[in-house]
Amino acid sequence: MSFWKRFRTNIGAIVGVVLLIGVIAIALLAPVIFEHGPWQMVQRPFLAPFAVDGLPLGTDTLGRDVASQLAHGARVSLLVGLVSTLVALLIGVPLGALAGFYGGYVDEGAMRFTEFFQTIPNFALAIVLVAIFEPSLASITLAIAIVSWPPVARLVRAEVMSVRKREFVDAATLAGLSKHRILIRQVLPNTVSPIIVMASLMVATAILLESSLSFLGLGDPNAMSWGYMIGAARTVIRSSWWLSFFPGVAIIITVLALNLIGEGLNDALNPHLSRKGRA
Amino acid sequence: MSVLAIIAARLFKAALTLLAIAVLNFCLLHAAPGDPAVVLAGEAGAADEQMIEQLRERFGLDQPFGVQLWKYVSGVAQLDLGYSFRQGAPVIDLIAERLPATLLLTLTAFVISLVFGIALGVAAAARVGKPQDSLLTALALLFYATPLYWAALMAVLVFSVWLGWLPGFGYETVGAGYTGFDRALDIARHLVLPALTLGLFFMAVYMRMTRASMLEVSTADFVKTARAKGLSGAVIRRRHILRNAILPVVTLAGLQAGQLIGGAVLTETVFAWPGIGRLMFESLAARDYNTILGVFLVSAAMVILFNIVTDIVYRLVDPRIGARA
Amino acid sequence: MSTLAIEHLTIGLPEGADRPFAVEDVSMTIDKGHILCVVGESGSGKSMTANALMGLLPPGVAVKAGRALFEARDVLRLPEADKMALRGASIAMIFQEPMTALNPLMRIGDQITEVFAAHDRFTQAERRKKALDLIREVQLPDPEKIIRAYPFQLSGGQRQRAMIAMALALEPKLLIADEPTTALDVTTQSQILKLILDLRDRRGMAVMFITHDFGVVAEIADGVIVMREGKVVEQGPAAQVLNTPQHGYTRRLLAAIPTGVLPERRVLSDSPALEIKGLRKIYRTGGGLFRAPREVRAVDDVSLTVSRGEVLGLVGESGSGKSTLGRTAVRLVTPDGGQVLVGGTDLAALSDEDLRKQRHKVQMVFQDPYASLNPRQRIIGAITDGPIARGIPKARAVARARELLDIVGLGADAASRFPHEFSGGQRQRIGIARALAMDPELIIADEAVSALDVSIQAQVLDLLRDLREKMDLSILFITHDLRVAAQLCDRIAVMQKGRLVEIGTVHDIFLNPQQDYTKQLLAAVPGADWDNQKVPA
Amino acid sequence: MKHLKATTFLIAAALATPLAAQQDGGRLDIVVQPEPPGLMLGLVQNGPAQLVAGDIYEGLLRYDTDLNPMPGLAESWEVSDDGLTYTFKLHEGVKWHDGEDFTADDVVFSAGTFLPETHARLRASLAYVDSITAPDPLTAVFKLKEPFGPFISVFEAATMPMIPQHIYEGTDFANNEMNATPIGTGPFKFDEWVKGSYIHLVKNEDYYVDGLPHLDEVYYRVIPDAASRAVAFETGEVDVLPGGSVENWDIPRLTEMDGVCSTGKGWEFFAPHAWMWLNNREGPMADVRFRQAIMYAMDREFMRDVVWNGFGKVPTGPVSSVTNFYTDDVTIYDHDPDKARTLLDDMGYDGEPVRILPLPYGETWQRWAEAVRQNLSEVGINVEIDSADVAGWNEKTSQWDYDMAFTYLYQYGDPALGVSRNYTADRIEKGSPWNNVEGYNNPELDKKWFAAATMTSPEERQAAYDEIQKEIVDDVPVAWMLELEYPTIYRCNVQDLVTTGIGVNDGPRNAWIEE
Repeated sequence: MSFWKRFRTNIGAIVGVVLLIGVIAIALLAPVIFEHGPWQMVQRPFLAPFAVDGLPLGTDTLGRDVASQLAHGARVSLLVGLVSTLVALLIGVPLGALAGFYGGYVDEGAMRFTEFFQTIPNFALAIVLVAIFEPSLASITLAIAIVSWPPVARLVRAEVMSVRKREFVDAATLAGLSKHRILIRQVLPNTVSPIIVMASLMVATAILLESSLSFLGLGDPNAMSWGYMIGAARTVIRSSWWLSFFPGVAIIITVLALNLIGEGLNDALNPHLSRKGRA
Repeated sequence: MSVLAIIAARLFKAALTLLAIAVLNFCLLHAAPGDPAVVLAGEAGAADEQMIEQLRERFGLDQPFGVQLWKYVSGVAQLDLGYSFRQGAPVIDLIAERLPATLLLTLTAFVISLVFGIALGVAAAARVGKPQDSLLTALALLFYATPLYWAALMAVLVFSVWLGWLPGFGYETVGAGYTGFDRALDIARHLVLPALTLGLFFMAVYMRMTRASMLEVSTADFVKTARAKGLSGAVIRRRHILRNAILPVVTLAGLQAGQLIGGAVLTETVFAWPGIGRLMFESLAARDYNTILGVFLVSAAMVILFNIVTDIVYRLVDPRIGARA
Repeated sequence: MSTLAIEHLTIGLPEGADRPFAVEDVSMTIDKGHILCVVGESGSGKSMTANALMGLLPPGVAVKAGRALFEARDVLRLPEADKMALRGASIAMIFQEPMTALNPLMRIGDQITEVFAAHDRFTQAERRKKALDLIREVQLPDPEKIIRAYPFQLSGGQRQRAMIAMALALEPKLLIADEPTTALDVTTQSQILKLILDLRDRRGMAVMFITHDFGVVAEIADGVIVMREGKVVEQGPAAQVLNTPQHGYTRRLLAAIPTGVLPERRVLSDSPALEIKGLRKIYRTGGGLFRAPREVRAVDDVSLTVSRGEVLGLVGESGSGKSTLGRTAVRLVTPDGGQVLVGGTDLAALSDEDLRKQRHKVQMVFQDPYASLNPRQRIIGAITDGPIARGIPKARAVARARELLDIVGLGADAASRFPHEFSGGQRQRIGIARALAMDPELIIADEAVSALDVSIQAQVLDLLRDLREKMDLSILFITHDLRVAAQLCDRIAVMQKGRLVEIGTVHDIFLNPQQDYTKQLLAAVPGADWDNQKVPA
Repeated sequence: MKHLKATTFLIAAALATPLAAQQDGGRLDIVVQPEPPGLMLGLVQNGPAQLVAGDIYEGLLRYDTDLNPMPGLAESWEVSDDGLTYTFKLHEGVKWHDGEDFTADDVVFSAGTFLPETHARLRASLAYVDSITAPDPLTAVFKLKEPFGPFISVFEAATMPMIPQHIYEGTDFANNEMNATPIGTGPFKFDEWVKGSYIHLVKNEDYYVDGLPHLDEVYYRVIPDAASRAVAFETGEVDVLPGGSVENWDIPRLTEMDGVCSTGKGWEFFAPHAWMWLNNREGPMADVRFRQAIMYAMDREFMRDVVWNGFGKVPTGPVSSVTNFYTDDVTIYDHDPDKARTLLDDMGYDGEPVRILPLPYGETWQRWAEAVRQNLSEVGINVEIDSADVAGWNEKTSQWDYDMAFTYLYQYGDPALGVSRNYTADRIEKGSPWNNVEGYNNPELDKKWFAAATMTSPEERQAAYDEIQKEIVDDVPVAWMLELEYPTIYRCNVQDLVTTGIGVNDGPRNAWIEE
């Protein structure tokens, strides 16, 4: 279909896809590429990049292989990003859909609830949640999901409201279909494109959030992640810049890739807007 | 409906929201493992049952949960945020002491990000498709993808340590005895790095938004009308496109106030900025419930304030809203 | 001497478009004080031509050949600065959508004086005075108030007048009007047309009037150019083109226009398909803690009956409540009072669950062919959803759907395709098939042909007429266009501001209207005096 | 005859350095981390509070780096031969910061009324006290019920700070408004506390030791981020980094800078001793072979070198090598993974996972836990790192919800004050993270601990503690990790900063800045 055609012509999106595939490949193949695990102390600490053969990115404060940490960190960052986005969608989509579709008190209630969550500074809430549930991949993922669903709910609500006004929904009502069926079969499929676009951007934001939490020492101590690496290395940033530099770059690349893909998807899925965007 | 009436209605709603936040967070925090009495006793260097019991009694932790909740919420309703036993001071005093720093930081970052974001967005949109546009867009994407704390670390490293241009942390030069303008200048110098790092991300957000919005509006019919009138490109951009394009950006900016204040926690930590974000983070580790709750309430109030302000700005810019309401 | 002479204009489309040229080898002249109507259906290139003159072509679209001489200069090849000076001063333009063509955030006065500022004329005080004069000239009420008003405070017609005031500000020699009345109600349209004629007479400017409506052409044109797919198919003086069209396409277009000629009377059955009794619907907007809500009586105590096999036309301008009535009749909107009796059942009184079971009795054909089909659902699904929900076995529903697709002229193989593969007219056929699949007692067609080009419109009307005969359909046909109503309906009901003004047979309404409002409506129909039945088919 | 422990110590401190070289004036910026919860030393005694309030409040005695008592508010003192009567002669002309006189009544109020209510650690020592009296305004007498060997070590400022009776008598101590503006007798007065930023102390012009203090003012700077603290020192914003204010990795870089000095002294009184609580109650840790295996599995030298950048000393047992009555005549646990594996095989360890709870005090401790996990996993022990913030750590350790938990504790110069509390069965009390958290129960050894505390002769005590150490080390109730060494980093022009066993805590008293 023309979706791929449009997506393919977007250089940024292609760059994003290539970068992301690279990151995913590294994440998947980490145990194959690196004989040492991310926690294994293999050499003197604070070795600079390329100082010793086989340690292209040097070693960290305990003499662990930074390259291996980076690769294993990709797994955690991507996993947290994906799962938390999924959970956020699971909260936000139904809530937004119900609010937008049924309107009235349902809408009022759902939107108050959403506003309420948007009023609490989200990062602060995430910190408190993680601290309370104690840092673990599960609690971090959940906390990120809890602070990121409100925009989803708002988006879905707005989309559903606009789709709901379209005449084919009236037609379905006249066909005697039940409200639920109309919402699920007729309305929701038409809100998928913007949700996909938003989801791709949310994965990026979630990766940033996870790294920020880890940086503050609220990461899962048993999971090597990029934020953990930066947090662990920030005290030695003066003497061993590479320890915080490489994970920082890894985050930037991944988040950038996801953003590029998100924009590409946006352009390709909403061609009407994209033409305006480039006009 | 007059602006005043709207503000009154919004404030009423805000009060309800804040009360709800008080209740929810109170429950949340009390679900947390870690007993403030134990922590405080622990910090004393030695603790025994007697001391912990004493502390619990003082904190009111020996009372049933419902009683504690009721006491807290009814206190909040009377603007009493409780007492921080760890800091030995009323929470409202602690926050009042720190709030100006946070307000200064977030407002400056907000203004910087909004002004520069919009300016750059306009500049990029005006040169759409040209190398300058690509450069600005790429920069925005880069800022957008850069972790806030990482940017902060790098900024301190470069501007404070290597170049020595700006102080890398703190709110003002301690004990320098500056007054009046000198003090303001001193604080301003300290403000530069934290406000810039905090603002950078949001600047990128607003820039992208402004650019997209400008391009969207520039295809509107009334822009064609303006061109048909013989207006020059610059006039059309300024008078017609920008004013309309800015509205969604203002809305977004208001909605993101919460994120901005959340981001202040990170910035305040890296830059030793004595604001409420740091107060919260430090209080969390001590399970200083009342202080955390107080910070939550005050920052939520700030978010609401930002929202109301953007709302009013919106009304001022867009004549349709006030009349319709 | 002609004001404007376009010679061999060719405009190229960007790569990947459905054809290489938007406009191909078009030539025309407009004389001072003349109105040239450029007529064509959508995609004919008529707007592109105008945009090229103004230098307002969208990106990627460019003039490939030809020239346009205006005041002895080729306006197509002027430097941008000269074009800018020309725009608004010597050549002015007004657009189709009065709702979006004005900047919503600027006062009307500022938008007018802006023209003077752009061309650096007059002092501030003079500009204001001129603006007031212009507002007066376009017959807007209360100029002092209008000058301070924002666009949203004006009605559609008022906005179009404001647009015209702006266009006239610097006394242009040429006014380009791109479908300026298409979005307006018929009575407003006739006023605006009259205004343009007036201004032309008073100022002696040349007008290039772009339209798709031959009625409008008959009303105002001195000369006519008919375009189709970027090419001129016919041009000449208005009387000549209208009355003795040479080209087949022009003839087809003219023939497709609904006429004031009335169909034969038919004998109607006595048993009602739909009875509406004392129907009421009030919309409340706003309201809150501190103020009372605003009430709009969308449907105000309306009673009417549609007999079995009858087509009842429901005619009114926007805001008359005709669509609300239609939606209330199928109970997409729940009325505040009154009854909707279909086959003896009061739809208005049913519970949600019971209603769902009775839904099939009344079906609807919608206005917007693009919004009325779910873009993510295959055609077969759209048609069979209802019958299957009613309990009809899937196989039977599918077979029936294919049959119906055949009947509406699409062919059974359309079933497995998606909506975007069909044109607007085809989609309306699908919509009709969908309604028929439910075996309804009544079909409500809500502006079902309004969004279609005139030739397509004619085809769909033919289909409906055909089905009415074959299937003995009862139809409530809602439209703003009296001419369309006249073609299909047995009786016509006229609504205004929520009330039923007049109801009667087509012949009664057209030949012997009782109410003033009905008379106004009839008088406002463009080209009412001109009868295309004289045109040889 | 009464044994005179020390008398004419009056000017000893002043004589330690040549008078001519000392210069008055100047300001010192010292990092304090984290921000203390309060400065009323009678109520709050955590490290940061001690650091700052140590300049405001004073005790009767001070202690040198060999833990010998020196004059503080008491200019001389006597201990009776039976070890039951301690008589203190107070300095003349001492005034509280608000101008009131300091008298023996204040001593009676502090040790007899105020501190027993608020100071849990001191309360244990005060249990031995029979009476406190003030025969005259300059004499205070402590009478004990039975001899208590380490009693002479409890008069340090943070252990028994002197509290102004005229302010606190008859009030609710914890909620007294004056807690916010502490009044002491020390060399510096409280001036201002900008929360989250700094605490400002100014010179006490009326200080009772002539010529002291030299400095005009002291700023304690609150900088929450370790990296920023290092930057602050580099850019000259602060002059002193007390031990533990920067991560160990930064120390070599900072000390290599021009004009920067460092010292490991000033921690002798505290002798911070780090270990992992091993929960003796349940799981594999209940088996002594498992606990020994842990000791053999860990390469503690390596951890010291890598995690602590070479600072500190690998301990031999519960008593720090700088604390009194230490011995190294015990079983030494070297890094021996094979031995560890053998022990694990012996006990039939089935791979049951154990959790490590690191101390949430910064990156070093986190890395330490990771290194331990790595070491233990190499001998086949399955380890997961648990995580908790300060509050969570307190909760988990005091509620015994852990398998292995890092901690460190001060020893206060004497095993009876700072060591036995972690090993005797009577100190197994839920709710506190500072007692016998591991649940070690050895009645035989308990008797020996109690006996050693009440002996009066130092030689007898040494013998008793030698025996205790030898026995307990074989039992491995906890895994001793490191005698922490926290170097104090400061600019070399700051003189006489660290002269006592509590280091910077009372350092500004004598410190001066060389132009």
